[in-house]
Amino acid sequence: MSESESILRGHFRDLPQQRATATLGMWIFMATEIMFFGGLFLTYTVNRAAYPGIFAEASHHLNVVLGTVNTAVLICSSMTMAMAVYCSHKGRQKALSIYLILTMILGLGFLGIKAAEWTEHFQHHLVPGFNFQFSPAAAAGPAQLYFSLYFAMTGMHALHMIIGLGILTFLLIESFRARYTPEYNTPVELSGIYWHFVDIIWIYLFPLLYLIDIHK
Amino acid sequence: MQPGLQLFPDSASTFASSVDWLFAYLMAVSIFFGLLICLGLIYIAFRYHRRAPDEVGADVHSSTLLEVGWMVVPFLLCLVMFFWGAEIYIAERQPPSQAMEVYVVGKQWMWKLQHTEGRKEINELHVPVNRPVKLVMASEDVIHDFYVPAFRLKEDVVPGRYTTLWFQATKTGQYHLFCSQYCGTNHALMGGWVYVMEPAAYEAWLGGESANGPVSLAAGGEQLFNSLACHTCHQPDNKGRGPSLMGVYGSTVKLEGGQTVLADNQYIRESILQPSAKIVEGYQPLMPTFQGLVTEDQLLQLMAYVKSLGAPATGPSVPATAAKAKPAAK
Amino acid sequence: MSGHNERLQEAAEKIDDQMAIHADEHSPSPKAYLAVFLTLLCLTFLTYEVALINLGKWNVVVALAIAFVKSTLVALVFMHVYQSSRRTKLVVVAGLVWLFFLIFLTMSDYLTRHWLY
Amino acid sequence: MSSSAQTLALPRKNYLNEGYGVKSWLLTTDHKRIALLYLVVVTFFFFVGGFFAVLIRINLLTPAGTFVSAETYNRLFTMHGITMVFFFLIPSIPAVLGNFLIPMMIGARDLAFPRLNLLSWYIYVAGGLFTLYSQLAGGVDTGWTFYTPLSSVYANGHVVAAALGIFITGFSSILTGLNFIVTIHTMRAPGMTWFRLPLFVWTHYATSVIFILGTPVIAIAIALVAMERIFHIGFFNPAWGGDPILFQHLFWFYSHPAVYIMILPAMGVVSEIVPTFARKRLFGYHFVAAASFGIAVIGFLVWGHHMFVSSESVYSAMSFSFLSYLVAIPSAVKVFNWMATLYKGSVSYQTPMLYAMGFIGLFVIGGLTGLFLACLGMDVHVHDTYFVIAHFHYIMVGGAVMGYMGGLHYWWPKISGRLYSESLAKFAALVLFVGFNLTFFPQFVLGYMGMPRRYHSYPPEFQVLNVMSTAGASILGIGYLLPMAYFIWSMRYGPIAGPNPWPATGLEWQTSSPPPPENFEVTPVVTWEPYDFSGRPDLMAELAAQARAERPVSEGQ
Repeated sequence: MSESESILRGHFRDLPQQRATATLGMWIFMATEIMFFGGLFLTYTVNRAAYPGIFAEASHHLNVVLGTVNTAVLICSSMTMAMAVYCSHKGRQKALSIYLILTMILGLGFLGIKAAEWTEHFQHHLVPGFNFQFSPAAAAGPAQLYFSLYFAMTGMHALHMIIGLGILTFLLIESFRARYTPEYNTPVELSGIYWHFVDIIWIYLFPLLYLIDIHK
Repeated sequence: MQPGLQLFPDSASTFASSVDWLFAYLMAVSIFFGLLICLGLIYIAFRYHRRAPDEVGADVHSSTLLEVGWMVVPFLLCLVMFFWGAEIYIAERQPPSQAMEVYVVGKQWMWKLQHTEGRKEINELHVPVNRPVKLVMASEDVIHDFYVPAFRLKEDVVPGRYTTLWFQATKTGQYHLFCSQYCGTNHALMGGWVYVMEPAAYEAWLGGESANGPVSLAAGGEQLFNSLACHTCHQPDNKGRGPSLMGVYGSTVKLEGGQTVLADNQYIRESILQPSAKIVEGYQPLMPTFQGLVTEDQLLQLMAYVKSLGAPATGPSVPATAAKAKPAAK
Repeated sequence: MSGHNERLQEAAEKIDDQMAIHADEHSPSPKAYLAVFLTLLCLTFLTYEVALINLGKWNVVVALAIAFVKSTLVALVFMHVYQSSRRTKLVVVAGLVWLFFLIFLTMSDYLTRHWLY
Repeated sequence: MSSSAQTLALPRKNYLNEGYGVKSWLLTTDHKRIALLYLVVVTFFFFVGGFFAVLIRINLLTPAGTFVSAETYNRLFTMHGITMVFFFLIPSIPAVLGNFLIPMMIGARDLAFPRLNLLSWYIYVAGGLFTLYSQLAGGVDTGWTFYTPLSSVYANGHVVAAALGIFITGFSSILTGLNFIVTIHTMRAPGMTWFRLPLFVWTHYATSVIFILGTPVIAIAIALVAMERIFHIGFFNPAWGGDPILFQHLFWFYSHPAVYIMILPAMGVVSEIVPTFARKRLFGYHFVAAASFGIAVIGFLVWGHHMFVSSESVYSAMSFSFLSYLVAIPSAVKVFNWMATLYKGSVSYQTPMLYAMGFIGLFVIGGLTGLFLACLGMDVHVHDTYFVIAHFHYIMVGGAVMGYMGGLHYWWPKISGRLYSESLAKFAALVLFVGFNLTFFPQFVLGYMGMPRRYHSYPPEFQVLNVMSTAGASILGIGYLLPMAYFIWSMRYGPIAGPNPWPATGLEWQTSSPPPPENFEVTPVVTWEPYDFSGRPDLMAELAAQARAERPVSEGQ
């Protein structure tokens, strides 16, 4: 039972099989994640169709500039993550560590900006369940619904970011130990898939929550 | 109800017999295939029982023709079920325009019913025989379901919207009324009886217990309209801060932003509870919400009143339902 | 009949046995990453600018179309889907198709409530 | 029957005697041991759920329903539903039999992710503990369907704890499904091509698709209910702006396919048992395999038939009704192919075969009554009545549980290395079959009469049928206790089974019983078609040997 010692786990024939297995597992998990967020997107769609006017009104309370900046930050982090994966394939240990650190900084930056936005909503009494206030008062119900969905979706996304940062920390420690080589870099590759997936979710959250009604 | 073992429910509406015929068809198909398979299994059990310990089966293991056959034949039989069932379902969703309306409110754990003439009842519904009746139903709390087995009809009563159910009773008598959507502790007690009466008896019943007769629903709504001060803004001559409600019911309303909406029950309801959701063109979103300030009963009264403004000459229900049959702006 | 089976088998094997993925050998170059990265940034700016213009109901469509392009780029290049086996592509497509089932069939209820009363 | 001379002792090295301590079980990554861990917990929940069912049936003996209060009754049927659906039926066949058999059937040493497999058991147990807590703390009275706004606003019970339990258990299902799909793709032995896979593997693949694509949706729906309940934000409560029907869409998007999670693996079991006991290749192998996928995919497109009377649009109801009828096609394909497999077979009626035949008969009744419920005009009458209860018990108990029992009897010699008492097992199968039909057939009649489901008390004219149902349930209860007893007995005292007692063709029978920790001494190479007896000289020789051994004694069956 010395599984953790060698790269090849006992129940696999060879490394390509092990690699293909891990990759397929990750992608199937991504399909699960699509459906997980899909439920939220559906809830959003149905309610927006029910209250288009109030949802537009409520979305005006978001800070579009911060949202746009955050989108750019996340795209940058995807770029650095992609480079980290590239460096792990090429066996560039030091560059790998640097790109991982950059990705983490950008990820933290995203969360920081997000936290600032949330704080602002809190000060403006826009957090459902915590003394929610909205004018016109007649629209408070659906507006609260909009913000519930906003917090549920961005919160779920942020949770994924935090998990991603945990994974990146693990990768960083392992990369300091020079564990990743051109022969064995599946963990980096798979973490990259996860990180990019979180990016993709935001690519949809950003227009849906911030943008589509700002012209109104 | 007859004592002892009853195995088939009463049939007391126009739908009951059509549903029973459909049931007969479904039973025929089911019994045929059920017997085919069970008798087939029994036949095989005797015919192909293993006779020697080293015996193996014959090497027959595929036939595309057979496969296609037993895909196509059941499917065709199913298509008949689909169209037949859909035909009945669509008929059940299309109340005739001359149907008399009864307003139903479900709440944990009772049914409150109001007739347009004003008579109210609880857990009981009196209707005349051989006359189409349309129920407009709302819930004050959770989802309920208005179910009359003898009519073969049910429909959920969903909070936040109106659902409808219509029937034409064919036999006088007393029939079970159940709540068939689980609604909490006393779900099983939320039921009563539907009394199907001769028209004359029904008219007499409508006159009610009080000597001068009950106040009609629309009149009750008008009182409410004034006491809630709706009339200060919604003036009949369009000079108030809100749009006039004359002739609104059943019409197509233009909204801010260019969209239109059909002024049906659901729209009236939303305009009272979520006034800022849809703003009529040319008006400001000034109206406060009445969410929590009016009960479902009162909402139905207000609706009856608005409806009565729709076509004062011909009586409440006719033009409204006619307009509703048309598809709304999507 | 046996020929038919063999063909079926072959087709199934094809889907499966392209499993020897050597993503490392064909993974995109930093240049490709940079190009995609810059495109993504431009699209982000574009979607913001377009949102300021009133296009009526088309605002949603344009915003989602841009988001779709962006996410496709991320998936194909950053996530290496473009170089991946057909099996991986199948998984991605399955996820999207099921998302479509969920949203399409649910909305087909909401959007047709007034078709027949 | 075939403890034939050569193997009278259990193999010296097997997965059961690999280690004895608690740690060797709780920290194992061996799929076979994890399967047994599941077996223990699943059985526990089965009897918990069964206990609730007994109380429900006792209460319904009299129209007034005075055995328990209305409040208690509602909690009983809710917890019966939650326990049986989420903690017994969904994990039963996949997590116990699937876990044990899939690697062996495809010639692998283990599942692709053994540690993930163990983790999913722990997640399952953690979810179960939350639900048990909610039950011990007083229960939930929302119905297992958690319809809003009843569950999110009005109900009194421990909704959040129960919801959390289901949410957590969902991840266990997802990980199991993920593990199965990856294993089937990448871990197959040389020569084990797609169309040589046993159908048990095909059906588990299809089931896993539902696990990974459906479960996340109910997880999010249940999480939203919990949030609505805790923070009073209106996703689903119309008084707060939400939409109660949306919850039903999200819930049934998973919970309808979940029915296929239960029935598909059972179909897989039957597809194994039938060829083995008919000694004949499965008829229409490709069609049966494709039908599994057909059911899994179409199963995702039909959820709206649970909402025909919940103010769904007419157009939507019609499309869901039509799509529901499409499920009839792959179901018919399965049933007719099993029949065709038995035709001209050499059929022997040992216990697993009895269960398989019971499955076919009961599934046919369940499936045919499903046609009534997919039919719009008909469903309006029987929706939410005992007709529905009877229908889904025919599918879930008559189908899924019969399949599970059949599978346990079929693979018990492989799992334990020992045989159970055949006559006792046949008797138990008969008791179950009779008890089941007596319990649930009257409920079809009750349903058409109009008795709504979830009723604590009912009009007196329904009493006779309800008493019949309760009588049947008491027989059914005994029927379930019997196998429990003789399985435990056989673990110690049962005759040694040998590697391939029936005999059967699958790879899992090519290794010793119980199997060694690594499943196979040498990685097998597959050169034969599935379920083929006549093309297998080794099996034919075994049959001949058995025949020689038995002929002089002439043992009657």
